[in-house]
Amino acid sequence: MAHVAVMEPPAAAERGAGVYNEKLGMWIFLGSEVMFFTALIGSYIILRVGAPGPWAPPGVVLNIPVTAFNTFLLICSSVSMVKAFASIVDGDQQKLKFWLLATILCGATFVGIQVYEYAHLIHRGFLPSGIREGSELAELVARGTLPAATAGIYGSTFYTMTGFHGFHVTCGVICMIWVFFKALRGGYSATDYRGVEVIGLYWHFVDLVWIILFTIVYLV
Amino acid sequence: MRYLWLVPFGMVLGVLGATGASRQQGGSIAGTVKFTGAPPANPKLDMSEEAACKGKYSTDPVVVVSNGALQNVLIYVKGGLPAGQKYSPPATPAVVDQEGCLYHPRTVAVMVGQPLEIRNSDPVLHNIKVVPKKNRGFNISQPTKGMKTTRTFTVEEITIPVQCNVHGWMHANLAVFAHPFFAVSGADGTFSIKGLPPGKYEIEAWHEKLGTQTLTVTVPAGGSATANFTFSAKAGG
Amino acid sequence: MPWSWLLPPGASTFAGKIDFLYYVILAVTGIAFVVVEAALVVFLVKYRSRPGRAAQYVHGSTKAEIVWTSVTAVTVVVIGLMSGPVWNLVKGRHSVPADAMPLAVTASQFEWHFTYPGPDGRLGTADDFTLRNQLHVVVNRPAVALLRSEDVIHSFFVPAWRLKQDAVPGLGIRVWFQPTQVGSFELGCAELCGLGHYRMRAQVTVHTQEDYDRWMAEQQTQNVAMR
Amino acid sequence: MATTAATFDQVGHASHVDDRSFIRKYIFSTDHKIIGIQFLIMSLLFLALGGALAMMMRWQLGFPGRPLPGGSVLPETMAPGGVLLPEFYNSLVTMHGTFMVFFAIMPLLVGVFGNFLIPLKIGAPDMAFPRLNMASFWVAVSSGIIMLAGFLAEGGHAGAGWTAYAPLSETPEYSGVSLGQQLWCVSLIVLGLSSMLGAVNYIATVINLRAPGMTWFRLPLSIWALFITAILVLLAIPILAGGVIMLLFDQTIGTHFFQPAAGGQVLLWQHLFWFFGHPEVYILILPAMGMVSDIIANGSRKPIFGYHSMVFAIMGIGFLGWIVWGHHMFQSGMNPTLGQTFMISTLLIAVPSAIKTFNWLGTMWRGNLHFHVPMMHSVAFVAMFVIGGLSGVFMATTPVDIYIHDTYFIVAHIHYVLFGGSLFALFGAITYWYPKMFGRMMNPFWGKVHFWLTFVFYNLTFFPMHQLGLHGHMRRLYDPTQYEFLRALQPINRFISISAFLLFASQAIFALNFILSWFRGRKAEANPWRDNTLEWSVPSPPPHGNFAATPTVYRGAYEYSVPGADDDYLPQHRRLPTDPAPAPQPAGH
Repeated sequence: MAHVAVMEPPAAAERGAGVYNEKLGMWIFLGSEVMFFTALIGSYIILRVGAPGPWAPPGVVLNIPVTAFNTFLLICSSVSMVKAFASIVDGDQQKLKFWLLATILCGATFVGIQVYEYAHLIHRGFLPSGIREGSELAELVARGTLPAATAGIYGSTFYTMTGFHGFHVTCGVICMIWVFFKALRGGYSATDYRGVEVIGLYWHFVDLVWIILFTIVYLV
Repeated sequence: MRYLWLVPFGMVLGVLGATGASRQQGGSIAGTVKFTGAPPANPKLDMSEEAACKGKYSTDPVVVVSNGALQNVLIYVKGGLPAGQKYSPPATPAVVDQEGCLYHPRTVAVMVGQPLEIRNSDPVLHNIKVVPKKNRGFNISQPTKGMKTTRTFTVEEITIPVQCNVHGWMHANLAVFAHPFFAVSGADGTFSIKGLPPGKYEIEAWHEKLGTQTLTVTVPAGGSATANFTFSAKAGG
Repeated sequence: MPWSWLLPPGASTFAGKIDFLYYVILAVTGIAFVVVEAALVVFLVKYRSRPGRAAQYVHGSTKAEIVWTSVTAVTVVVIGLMSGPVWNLVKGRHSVPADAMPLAVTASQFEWHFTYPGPDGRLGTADDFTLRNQLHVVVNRPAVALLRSEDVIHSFFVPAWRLKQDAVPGLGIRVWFQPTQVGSFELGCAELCGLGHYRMRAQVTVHTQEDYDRWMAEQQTQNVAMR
Repeated sequence: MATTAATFDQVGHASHVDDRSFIRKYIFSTDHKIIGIQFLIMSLLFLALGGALAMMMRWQLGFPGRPLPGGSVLPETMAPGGVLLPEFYNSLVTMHGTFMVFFAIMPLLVGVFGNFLIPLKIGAPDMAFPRLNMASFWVAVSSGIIMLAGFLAEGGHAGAGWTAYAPLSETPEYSGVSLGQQLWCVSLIVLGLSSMLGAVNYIATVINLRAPGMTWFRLPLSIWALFITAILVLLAIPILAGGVIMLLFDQTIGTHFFQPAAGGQVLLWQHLFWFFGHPEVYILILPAMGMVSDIIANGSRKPIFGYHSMVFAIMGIGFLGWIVWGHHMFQSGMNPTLGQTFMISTLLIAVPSAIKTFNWLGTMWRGNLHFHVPMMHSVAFVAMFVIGGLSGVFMATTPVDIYIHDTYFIVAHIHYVLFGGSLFALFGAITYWYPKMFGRMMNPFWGKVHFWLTFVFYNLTFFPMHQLGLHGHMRRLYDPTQYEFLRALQPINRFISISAFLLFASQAIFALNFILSWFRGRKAEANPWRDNTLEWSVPSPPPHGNFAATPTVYRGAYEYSVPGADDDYLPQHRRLPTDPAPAPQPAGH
């Protein structure tokens, strides 16, 4: 009977959150994460509102279609994560493995595309410090398509926010691979699927952050 | 046997001679830096709020001309030295003194690895801010009189501004060379660069305000060459 | 004198108002301090453990909680309401008198540079001149300084005027004052700005109008000589 | 076996044999008690180091320009010939603040007592996540090592103050410091990770692992305070991490967050720092308040006065902490209208603070006061916190703050809260829970000697700082005698310095008492202070797993001097005939 109890709140306790420890811990941890991204996004908003000139128009530096596809990938990975969770709740080991693998692949592809995006942007002259002199983008600045006064903080905020998001996705993928290997060994069941549920919570949070970032960094 | 005590000196000399052989036997370049026309007026200094230095100097000695001779010009071999040749730095430090809230000398040059000694002769805080592009910079303080700080540099760099932030007018020029063939013109405008192997050299004269001039000279084996420079108010800027 | 709770003499129009507020708070907090600490000491002596003594079994008193909560709340709100107008007078964006003499103050490591408008009384004209670490102003005449910094954050602090304002790189902050006493005062940097922070000091000289005019004329002749 | 176990005083000894290896038991232990003790040792070392740095500062301030005795051992980049350099003085200022805030007081309160007390007081066998707890400690240690390494960095350690105001902090050209400041940033990011792991653990533990009957309003106030503190840590630390990451990126990868020339904003750093920083201030005082409440109720042999208002005051302080950060920036050039708003919210903090103070007085009122050493420290805490709280009203008031901002008045205020407040509470708490940690009592005689010396020299050190501030003495001055108006104050500076040396020297008594009692102290019984809470129901020190069987709780933590009871205390787990029978627990536990 003990294996049932792990998915319940610790039984000896006074009435608490009504959930088991790991899930509660993840919720609390996500509270901390919300504040971390609040700091980054809040700084971005403050810098952008108080910027010494117009911001770069969307789509000039950043490639919106590619990132839109990337966003789509991440949303898909959230769907597959839900499917993985639903599978193990039903006790379906095969489907769990399949959907976990799908989520991992989507997440890894997302990171891969982001790395490619970074390399491409740096090649075109978009750096955390602004626009590199003599680069392709520097010509746009010279032509006036790209405002020079805000290029520095544009690069700073872009790389910091998307970089830390990418870091979170990477951590998520690594944890998910760990969960996947545990799933291969049959570590989860309809009565104990804590790892799947907890990583799922994290994954949905990271996905949500990306939708906000995509909107305010790429589209606006 | 009376002169036996000379032996160790002789040995030292021998060693020095061996290591510095090429320099000792080499030729030299000497010359004078002149200034024609009316020298530009130097900026006035307002030291009235600095009790320790008040009244010692009234102008900032940017362009120092006496009897037509220009002081504080950095002269160095710019081109023509054998490639890949390594020179060992002298152990004696180059000295910059802070006195009367000015740097003495205003232009100083060291070799890579040669110590630069910075002294404070004022009973007042100076900070020494050195912001090079290639070397490692520093920003240190000397709060009391008599303090000394020694620093060395790793890469050739011409020139590096030296600055005191407590006294915003205090500026000096520092140059770091990979070779020992450089000099700074004295009060009489003269300079000399010794120990050069024979050959054809490009010589540059640098002044912080008046700009640079270049000459080509040929140094004969064991002999000397002359390189005279003349700056005027219009040159450089 | 240095050990006292009295403030040193003030020398600007703000000083009286700020000092008054200070003394009000000193009185209020002083009373609170004496009451609380005296009660504490009395309790410590009176209720110390002795043979046969037993503590009273009480869990609190709603009435007492309401009393000390509301008394404290009312007191601090009153202090806040008293402070608002004074704060506005000193730092409010619209409180600078229209006839204030303009000055430009630029802070840099570790010097103050004061730019004066010259005889025409306006900044940005040819007769402006700049002095290092010397602030000259006229008694009983408002002056407004545009405070800038070239490198790091500094803070413009004249204790006798009860005036302090940070100079922030990237911002131009207007700060005004009206000295009420002729004489010599010290201006210091109040925000850690690097290794020379402790020496970032300037001399403030408050002149009478005649004195100031004479000084201004002197500066003009010197300036002309410089050019 | 669990259902019947909790009705006797001494819940039995651990039934299983503890066969963990030395390393699993004492080094990489997952036992919350060992981790608490590890944090205790680490933070006491940092406390001593922070104090030593302060002594060097006080030497320079009392005797400007004279060689520090023994200072010639310092390298030439710090103190040539023993005379401290201004840049080294700035590093001392910075590192004294950094060590004391992040590596001494915060881990002492949160790391030590959060770890040690929470499971014991709520009746849990350990934390919700013991392995995360272990990670939290070792991450904190590595953070401390990184911070210490900064002293060896070329250009010296960080020197822009513990607040690291940009752009001084991030521009080597202005400060002369480069690697030191970067290590400072990395260390704080790492420490943030440690604090966050700890906070997740504390919150989850308090929510989910309370013993049956331990309802929210039966929790001891120390647990309430630690719980609210953990929430503040959880939400504030990531803000600091975000800001410090930007500061680090500005220095290393060329971003421009705080560089106005490239579109950055200098005040953004201050907003980020203080949005974290003010909750941080309450992180540094709330647990102290909680533990003092426990000790005062015990020393007074009386229920805590106004338990519910105390809880709501803790919550109120925790909440107000988020909306007052602007009061650190009144003179920063922030919009003056915002200043008005922040003034009102700041002044309102006086309300929960007053509630707490009056309730402590109320607890002592008509009590039966036992002056054991922890009680003496706790009473001193109340007396000193009153001074620190009242002096806060001066700078909360914007016009008065114009004058006293960035002066020694602020230095006096912060030390009355952090030393007079937190540190006195900590001395009390360490003495109080020492028997539970080590199984031995600290020597009460030397405890009292230490208390009185500390109390006297502490006041002689910090009280005159108010006067310095009122005469306009700026903070962080390397040599105040450069100013004419400060030269007259030099005798006070010298007086403060001498008092500070004596204060520092007095701490040797505590250190010796702490170390010697570990080996030679009188063996402690399970409940030496005759306290009510659950940790006193188990042996000193408690076995691995704490409780042989999960205890059941029947009442609040402060039932002292209950009329009709046979003793003047009534433990939380003792079942009286009138108490309801414990609820049956599910099988399998």
